[in-house]
Amino acid sequence: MKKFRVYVTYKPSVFDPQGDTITDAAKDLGYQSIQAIHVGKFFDIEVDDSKGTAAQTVEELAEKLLVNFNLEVYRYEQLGGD
Amino acid sequence: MKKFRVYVTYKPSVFDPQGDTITDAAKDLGYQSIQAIHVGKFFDIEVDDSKGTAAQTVEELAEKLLVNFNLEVYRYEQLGGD
Amino acid sequence: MRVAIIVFPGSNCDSDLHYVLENLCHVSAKYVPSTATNLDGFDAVLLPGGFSYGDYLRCGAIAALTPIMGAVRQFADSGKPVIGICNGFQILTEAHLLPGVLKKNDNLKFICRPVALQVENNGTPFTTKYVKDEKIHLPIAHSDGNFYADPATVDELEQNHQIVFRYVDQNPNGSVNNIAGICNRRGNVVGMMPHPERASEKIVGNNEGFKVFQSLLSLKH
Amino acid sequence: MIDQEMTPQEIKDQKPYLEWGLTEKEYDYICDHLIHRLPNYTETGLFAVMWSEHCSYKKSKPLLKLFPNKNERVLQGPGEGAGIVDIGDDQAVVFKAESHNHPSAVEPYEGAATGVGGILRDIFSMGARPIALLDSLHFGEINNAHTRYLINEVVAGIGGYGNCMGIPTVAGETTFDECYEGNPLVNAMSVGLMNKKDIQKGRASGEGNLIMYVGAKTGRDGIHGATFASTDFDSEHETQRSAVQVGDPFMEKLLMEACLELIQKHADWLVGIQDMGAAGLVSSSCEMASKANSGVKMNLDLVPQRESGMSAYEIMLSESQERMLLCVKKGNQADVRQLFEKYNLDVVVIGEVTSDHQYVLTHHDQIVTDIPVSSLTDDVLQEKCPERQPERLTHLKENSLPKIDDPAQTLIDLLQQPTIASKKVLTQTYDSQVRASTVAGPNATNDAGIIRVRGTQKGLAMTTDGNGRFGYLNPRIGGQIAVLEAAANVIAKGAQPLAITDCLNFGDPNDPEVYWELHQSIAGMAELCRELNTPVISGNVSLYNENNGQAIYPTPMVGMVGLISNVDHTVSSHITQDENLVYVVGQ
Ligand SMILES: Nc1ncnc2c1ncn2[C@@H]1O[C@H](COP(=O)(O)OP(=O)(O)O)[C@@H](O)[C@H]1O
Repeated sequence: MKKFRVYVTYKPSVFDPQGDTITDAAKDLGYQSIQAIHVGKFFDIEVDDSKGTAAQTVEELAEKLLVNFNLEVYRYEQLGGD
Repeated sequence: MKKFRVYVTYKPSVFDPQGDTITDAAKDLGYQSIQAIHVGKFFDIEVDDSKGTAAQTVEELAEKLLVNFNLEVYRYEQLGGD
Repeated sequence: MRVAIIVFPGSNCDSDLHYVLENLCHVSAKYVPSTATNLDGFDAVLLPGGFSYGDYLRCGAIAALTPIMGAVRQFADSGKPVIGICNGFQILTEAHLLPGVLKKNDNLKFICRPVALQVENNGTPFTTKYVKDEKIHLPIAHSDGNFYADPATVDELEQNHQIVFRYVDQNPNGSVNNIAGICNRRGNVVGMMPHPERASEKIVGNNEGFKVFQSLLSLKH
Repeated sequence: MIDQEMTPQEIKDQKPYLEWGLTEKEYDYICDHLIHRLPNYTETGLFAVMWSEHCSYKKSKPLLKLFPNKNERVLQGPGEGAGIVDIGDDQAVVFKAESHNHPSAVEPYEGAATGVGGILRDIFSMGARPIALLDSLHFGEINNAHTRYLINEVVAGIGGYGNCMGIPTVAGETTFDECYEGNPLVNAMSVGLMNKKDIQKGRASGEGNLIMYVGAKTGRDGIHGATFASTDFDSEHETQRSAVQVGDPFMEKLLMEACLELIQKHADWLVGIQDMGAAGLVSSSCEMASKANSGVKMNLDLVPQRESGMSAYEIMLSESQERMLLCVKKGNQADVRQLFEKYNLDVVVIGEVTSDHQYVLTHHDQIVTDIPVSSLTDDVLQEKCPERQPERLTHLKENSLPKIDDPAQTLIDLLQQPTIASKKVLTQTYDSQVRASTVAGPNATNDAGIIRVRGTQKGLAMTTDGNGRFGYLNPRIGGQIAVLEAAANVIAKGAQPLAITDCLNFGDPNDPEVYWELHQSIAGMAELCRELNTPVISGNVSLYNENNGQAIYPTPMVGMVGLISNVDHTVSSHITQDENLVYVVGQ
């Protein structure tokens, strides 16, 4: 079994109102030192690797399902595993 | 300026319909080797650190705004900065 | 005319479309589950609104990968009419049958209210009964209706008259160039965020959407 | 949470049941008169939850008897998932309201969302398709950041669940008053439409028939949620809470379609069906057995579980959402399994109906419960609650009409009150038009929502109304006014009032003043219901609405449905033209 984490973020060119809203909320709370907040999501994926193709599976899954390339980019890394 | 990343995930005991549905979808796509997918979010936060309290600000912000302790837990780390 | 209404797990406007077609248009409408793999014998395909797969990943993303979408692609390639409404539009973009993507509304909330639209292209199979530039009102009900595509794609859409409906007076969700509905290059695949099936009878307050279905009915076979 | 279960003797000595809401007197009564031995850990837990006010209505039941609940149209009164009223043409309307006040105070999004999920299951478990949702929300004053957070999350939760299910939210009310700060009232109502022939009941009868579990897996969500809702709500409980219930509207949509397909197309396979709501598996299974006067035996190892190592106690008390319990005719289990599997839902036989009136559970090959069904449902010790008129009412001035010097300014001040101002920012986040049958939705010009009944000329008008301030000033008249206001709203839409449902939101009933308020309010509501021939066909009681010892105003919420014979003839409530004439009718 291997564990991967896929990080998905908006492309820098795409406006993300969520990050801005949270930044504003932080300032409203009095945290003036906060300059910017950006939001992303990640997927922790546990994959059986008995065929040795786990990383490839994760990539395929990311590209077919987890990421919309109109908006988003992704990056992944392997976490600890056995 | 310092940069932090706050990772927020569901507590393990909390039902995560989103993760379950995505896991099922991956299996339906033919990726039988996928055992589980969990979804999390992260916040990249840029903080002015001229007072040296950036890490504390991030913690406070996480606890007040970014994390719902009924359901979620968080962890944070410092990313590169200047 | 035989119309297919695709039912994805979580679709919830399927029965509204069925009602409009069978009871108001008097044509045969059949529910086709997303597990089916062919659309033989149908003259038009409708992808309804709703929350397919709970909208749990991105709206329409999981539905776009269901078996039926292969058949929808073939059907569209053969030039026959396909329309996706609301979640159906999201599914068509996720399946790359239409360009772009529907982002979260810029106020980050679900919005249910009537909006003013202009019919920009009355040449699609779903808009021939409208006059070009006609101003109509239709309800919207979505949290992800904010159309986005990169600037080059948007230019192309504009140049090829692929904008079918545009918000006028006020843009409810932040969509680029006030886009409310688009079609593919060939014009036979249409996606729109507003709900014409909820505005097809006076009794529910508005029938300005009924022409979408009347346009489809007037097609020759 | 529970690694080592206490022995029956340890339970007797250490009295953990007190913390679960069972009194010493009740415990002794159970030992001496009902089971004639000491209950084990699991059994004690089952008693605690089934004997809680939330499940047993032991305190409110004597008062609820004051309500009329029958007339020529009522097909099903209180006692099932929801009440049913005949509307002619072999059709019936089904409705009920439910409170989710305490869960929403703790976790407003999920609390409100799962409240909607629960009320929808009550409707479709009767065999009806839900056609509308309504809500009644009462918050603290809006000038407080935590209140604003609660409002945003509660409203998002209601919309999040209802929108995804494809059920329009067509009416409701939202008020703000200091007394609800920290203890918001979140009441949801649903209305369903059905063919009379499809009426289902929650019963498990016929020896050898099978108990089937369908829907989401069981987790440790909301353990003791039912007793939690029944004890005073203070900040201490907030940290004790084990796991919040999380709603999955997508699963519920599948569950609804599957259950309706089963009921409408294969009723002959089915004996009974019931939602697993408060106190989950225990309350649904023992109520189904009790109503059919039968016994039931279940093997808990067969219950689909989301977490490992759950104890029998946890499995039985879990309040995981989106689950239903079916009683299926022996021989049809494979058919039922196939139907639910088509919708990708878990479906398993977990037990069967027996004839010995016992409630028997096995877990890990051991019998963990063996008690009479009736001891959980029917033998609950009734309590006589003392009551007393509150001090404040004895000193109330007869005529306390405010003096108005500048009517124009007063009007402007009134219009600025959040309770009176437009609720558009909230109601626009609800899908009010899905199902394409909404004739009147949430809109300042609509006193009630209207859904047309496709295929007929008919329409159904519906509203929720409650006003804690009236209840505070005079609970009896407050109760009358709640019914009257609902009726006026429905009538203003051209509808004949049919019947009501209610949520009785009150403070701690052990306080004699609160109990008096409850009694008076119910009496007032009952009087008006008799007057208007609108029986109470379903409802819900939410007590212990207090925050740090201070009770909320007595806030009975009335949900009313009226029948419009020709929906083309409804009128709007606003003035449509210059020079329209304004009349005042009545006194
Ligand atoms: N929480 C709510 N959910 C749904 N509809 C609501 C809610 N609050 C108010 N409404 C609707 O908004 C409209 C205006 O409500 P309100 O301002 O309370 O007016 P009224 O005093 O006439 O009932 C009504 O149609 C009502 O049904």
